[in-house]
Amino acid sequence: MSAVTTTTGAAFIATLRRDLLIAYKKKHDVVNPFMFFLIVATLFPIGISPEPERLGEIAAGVLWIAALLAAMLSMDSLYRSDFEDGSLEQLLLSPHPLYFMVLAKNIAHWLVSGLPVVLVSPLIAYMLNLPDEAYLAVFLTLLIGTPVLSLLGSIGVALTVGLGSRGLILAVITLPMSVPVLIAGTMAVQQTLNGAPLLGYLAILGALLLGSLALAPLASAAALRITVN
Amino acid sequence: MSAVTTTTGAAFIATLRRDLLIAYKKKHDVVNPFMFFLIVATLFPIGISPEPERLGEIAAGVLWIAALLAAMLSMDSLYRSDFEDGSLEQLLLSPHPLYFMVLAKNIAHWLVSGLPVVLVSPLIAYMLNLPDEAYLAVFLTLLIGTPVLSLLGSIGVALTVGLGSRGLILAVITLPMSVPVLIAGTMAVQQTLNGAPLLGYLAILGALLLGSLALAPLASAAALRITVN
Amino acid sequence: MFENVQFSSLSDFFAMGGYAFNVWSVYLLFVVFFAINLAVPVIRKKQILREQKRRLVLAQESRVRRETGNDTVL
Amino acid sequence: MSVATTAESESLANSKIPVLAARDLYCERDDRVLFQHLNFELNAGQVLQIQGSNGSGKTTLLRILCGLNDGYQGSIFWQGVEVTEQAEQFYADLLYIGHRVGVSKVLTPLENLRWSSTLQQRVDDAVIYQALCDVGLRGFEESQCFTLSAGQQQRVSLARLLISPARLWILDEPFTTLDTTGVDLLERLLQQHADKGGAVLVTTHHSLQVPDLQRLSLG
Amino acid sequence: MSVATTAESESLANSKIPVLAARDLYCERDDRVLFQHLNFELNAGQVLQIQGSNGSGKTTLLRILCGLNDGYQGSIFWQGVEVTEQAEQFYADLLYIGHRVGVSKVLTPLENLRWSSTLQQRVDDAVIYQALCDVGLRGFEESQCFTLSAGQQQRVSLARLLISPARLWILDEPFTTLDTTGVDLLERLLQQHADKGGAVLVTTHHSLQVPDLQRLSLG
Amino acid sequence: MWLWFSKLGSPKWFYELSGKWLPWLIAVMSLLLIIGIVWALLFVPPDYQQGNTIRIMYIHVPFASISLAFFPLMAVAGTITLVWRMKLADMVAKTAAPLGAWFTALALISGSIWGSDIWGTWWIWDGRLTSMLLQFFLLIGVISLRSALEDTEAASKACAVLSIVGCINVFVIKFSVDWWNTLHQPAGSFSLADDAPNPPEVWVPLVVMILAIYCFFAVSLILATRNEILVRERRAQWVEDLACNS
Ligand code: HEM
Ligand SMILES: Nc1ncnc2c1ncn2[C@@H]1O[C@H](COP(=O)(O)OP(=O)(O)OP(=O)(O)O)[C@@H](O)[C@H]1O
Ligand SMILES: Nc1ncnc2c1ncn2[C@@H]1O[C@H](COP(=O)(O)OP(=O)(O)OP(=O)(O)O)[C@@H](O)[C@H]1O
Ligand SMILES: [Mg+2]
Ligand SMILES: [Mg+2]
Repeated sequence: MSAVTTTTGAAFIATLRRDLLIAYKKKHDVVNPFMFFLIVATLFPIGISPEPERLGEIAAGVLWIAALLAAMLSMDSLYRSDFEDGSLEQLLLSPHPLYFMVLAKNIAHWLVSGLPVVLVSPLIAYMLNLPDEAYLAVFLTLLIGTPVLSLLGSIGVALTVGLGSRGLILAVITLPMSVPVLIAGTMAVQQTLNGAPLLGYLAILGALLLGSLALAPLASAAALRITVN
Repeated sequence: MSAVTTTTGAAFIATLRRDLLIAYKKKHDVVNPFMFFLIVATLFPIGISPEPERLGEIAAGVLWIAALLAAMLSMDSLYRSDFEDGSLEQLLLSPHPLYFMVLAKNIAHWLVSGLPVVLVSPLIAYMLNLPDEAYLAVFLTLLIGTPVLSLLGSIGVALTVGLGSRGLILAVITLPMSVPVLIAGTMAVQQTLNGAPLLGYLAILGALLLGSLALAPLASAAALRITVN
Repeated sequence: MFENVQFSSLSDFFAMGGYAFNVWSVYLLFVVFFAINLAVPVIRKKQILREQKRRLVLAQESRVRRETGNDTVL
Repeated sequence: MSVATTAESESLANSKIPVLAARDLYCERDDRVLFQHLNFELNAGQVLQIQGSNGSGKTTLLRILCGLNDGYQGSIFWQGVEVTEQAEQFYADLLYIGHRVGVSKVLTPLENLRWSSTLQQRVDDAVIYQALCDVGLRGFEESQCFTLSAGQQQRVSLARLLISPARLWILDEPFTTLDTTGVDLLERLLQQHADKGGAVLVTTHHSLQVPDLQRLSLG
Repeated sequence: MSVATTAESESLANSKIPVLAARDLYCERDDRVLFQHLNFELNAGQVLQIQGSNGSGKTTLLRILCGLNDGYQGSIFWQGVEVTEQAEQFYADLLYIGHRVGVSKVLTPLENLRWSSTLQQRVDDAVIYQALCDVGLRGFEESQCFTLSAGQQQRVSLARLLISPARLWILDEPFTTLDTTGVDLLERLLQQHADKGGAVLVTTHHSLQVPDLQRLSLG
Repeated sequence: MWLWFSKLGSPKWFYELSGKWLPWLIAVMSLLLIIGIVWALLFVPPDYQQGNTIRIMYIHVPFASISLAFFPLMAVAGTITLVWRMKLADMVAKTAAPLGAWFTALALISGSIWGSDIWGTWWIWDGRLTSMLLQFFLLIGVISLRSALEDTEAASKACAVLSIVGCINVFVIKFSVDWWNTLHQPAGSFSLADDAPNPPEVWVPLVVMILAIYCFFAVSLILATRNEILVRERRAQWVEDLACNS
């Protein structure tokens, strides 16, 4: 009677599938991040100015800020229900490295809540009258930048997982952390508008992505071990 | 052995005090909304433009949007812990009209999370280089407007109280509803900058406040009866 | 009646006075939406009834099994 | 599936009218009928235990009786009058403790009880201290409830039984997580309440040691 | 406060080395010492019940043993070696069910068990169906868990006992909300597991009907 | 009594009645649609400013005007659900929300295709457009709430409350947004009363199309509601019989 455990790969896939399955059952988890993104973007013409020229000036920043907020807020659902029903404890007690389990959950989460935001961004960009030259820059920087936001957010969530209502505290912890991503993203767009090549900025964002892929799940895993305590 | 119940007034006060006490113990519930407000306001100089003139143009809108988001997000904590520990059921089973109990909770919540945002707004206004003439308008419109946001948000929270992670769905439900408040607020600021009298707009906001004071707790109460089911 | 037709030829009609893309895309969108909106409920109804039938058959089978006592309940 | 109880309590004048009565209750969830034609009467001085296997609908029934769940048909009478017609009196005389006990985790037991008593009838702090002591929480009066163990939190809610003026208690599995002294204590409380002319409706899988226990089986 | 068990199970070769052993555990919370100098050994084939009044530290002890809580001093040995040195093997052989049972509410029992089994050892759906049937959830395999009653959710977690390959079970109050047939079932499962050479650590306030039961009292 | 009525009587009655009426409704719809579309595409004279893009109006305006009916419809259905607990009303409300989102989306898309020529841009932040967009968001909110709440009973009542609140809000939003910024065609520029600027050969086909789209709306709603009835009443004897005989 000795336990033959599954490989870490199988557990990784099982966890990824499970989280995608849960998202599939709670469809609103998929729809809401990008609805939120749309709605927040709508607030700016209303709150600031509906004139196309003025909108165009702020469009890139608004897109990035809205994406940032959507990413932060969607994080809330990352470990919450698992914590509440005890699945998170089971994950901590599994014989596999927590790093991979956390990574699987992060990937599932970005696929479900980050990717739709990126995909819908050109539409909002049009509505906000973003200059034509900036489209590609906005889209690509968001594509590379939002996973970084998710990975960073995951640390914040892991740190606050036991708290009842953490929407705000999460934002307060992780928004400052994500400022570098925001800067890299909006600078890239600004500079491409001024004619600079996009690739350099994308490389910076890519480096941020690789770094956070390697390190953020470690930090999240450590944080989870502490907070589930 | 017949039950002599307390008056509704006493129950109202007790509920108000209880919620303030809880907020006092969970200090982060008080600090976070205005930290969030501060941080979001800071994102704009970073994401859009740090130049004072351009900031000044968008400052009023940014302040209002940040306040709106802070109000929405802080709502998350309104009934959550009460639902989870069963206090909400006890409130539903009290012999007093739910309208007043809900009102007490809303007032406590605004005092704790809305008022600090209003009070700190002149500071952010300064940082965003808001034109001097607009200070009073921004402050007063926020003072009358944020309670409306809280009352509207309360309906959204009451509708989603059983959900694990509801930050986003809450925003999706309530942000569109709060657009009129945003419009009244930012129009008021804009028009005072153009020299129009502030009072007319304040009257509109005041009417919105009275209307929502009378009706929103009714809707929240009805929603709570449904979702606690 | 046909003298009121606004187009002199078929290709004129398709060209829509230079607005072909706009006009035809709206009408195409409408037709697609129209067709989907009628087709989907009809297909869905068939599907619902099929599932319902399958469920009834299954329920019947399990009732039979329980009555014949082949059920293992610990 | 129905029980008509006849035992009567002498301590009350109006004991002829049952405190709580249900007529022909029907409830289904997810298309499974949980109960139908359910009738029962609960008189002053009685303890009624609702029995049934897991998933038989005990919790659902209690929540229906309290008015927390309205997915049912049939009528519920409080002292002979339909509950919906006199909700205020009914709630002034009802004490419900469900799976979620209604104890705020950040507040202390003292603060929790202060608030919940004010909803029905305000009592002095001294009474609350005494009640907490009686349920074995002496020394924990001022600790925040999240630092208490599962059983201790349950005990905070039991203290409400000691200070509430309510005549009708509706308790959903109040024995879970209680240790043996806790179980004895609660049984004694139920007994005393019945002796004073109160009425108790309780679900539990544990075999209750209360004299004159009435039983109602579901499912 | 300490118990040294001597009974041995014959079914295993390595039964001389205790499956789980604790040496000189010490834990305090909020400046109250919950336990000190706590020693015990759990051999293959044994069921050890942890007893103690509410708040005596049972849950805390179990979480410490599992590695979910590290606010303690002392050492814990798994088959003679410190747990921290061979976490992976330990976790491959551990099954913990706490107050929160680890059953996702949106998933169905089937989906829940599929995932939790894959974390240790994947099993066929047929096995899962059989396990669910055995714990009395036939017909609920494909209902989302939030529609199940408290006891039924508990039963989903019990089904894990049937499909997990783990030798050490650590169960925190697994009897709460179970009805009498559920209690019988669980007792039988504990018994069978011990007979097969497994080891069980369980807290409960209920008096366990398991032969050869070892007891450890806290507080 | 009401409860009994709503539980047993209503859905079946509606299912049978609508089954009888549907063919007629579909016939009327098809007739109106064929007349309307042929008329709009072939016979309407091009506008002196807009040219042939005027033909887009015959799709846009009916969709835009019917989109505004959804929230009042859902609010009425919601009130009935809350007050009389009529299951049927909730089924209508449930199917109306996604349908409303689609109709609104089509109004938005057809409008913006129209606008791409007339205004030279696909989107502007005009009052009408913005309020339409916000109404779309509110509808998504209702749909989202329904999918989020797992319990059908609770979901239907919660959505009823949200629809009633939302209905009030749609008016407040519409008012405030129009007040904020309006460029779009003023309401009533094609109204029947004020026919001076528009000759009948322009507005008569519009009326035909509006009626046709209303019929289309009714047909879609009824079809979807019938399916919803089949799903929710699947344990009822008559549905089982229907399934067995299918
Ligand atoms: C995305 C873009 C658009 C949206 C969301 C939109 C929305 C609406 C709405 C809500 C109505 C009200 C229907 C009613 O009250 O019965 C309407 C009507 C109308 N729209 Fe648009 N519209 C858009 C673009 C346009 C454009 C580009 C034009 C043409 C210049 C246009 C022309 C009209 C006309 C003529 C009416 C009928 C007005 C009346 O008789 O009341 N719309 N549209
Ligand atoms: N988060 C915490 N912070 C501080 N003290 C705590 C915390 N959790 C538990 N305690 C204290 O630890 C003690 C033991 O708690 P524990 O939950 O282990 O008890 P238990 O034996 O499981 O009791 P029960 O039978 O009620 O479940 C309690 O007295 C409690 O006050
Ligand atoms: N939200 C829900 N949606 C659908 N069905 C539900 C829901 N909650 C409970 N049920 C069903 O109602 C039945 C009764 O549940 P209830 O919680 O009343 O049982 P119980 O008798 O209290 O059981 P236990 O002893 O396990 O607490 C269960 O079979 C369950 O499947
Ligand atoms: Mg129960
Ligand atoms: Mg415990």
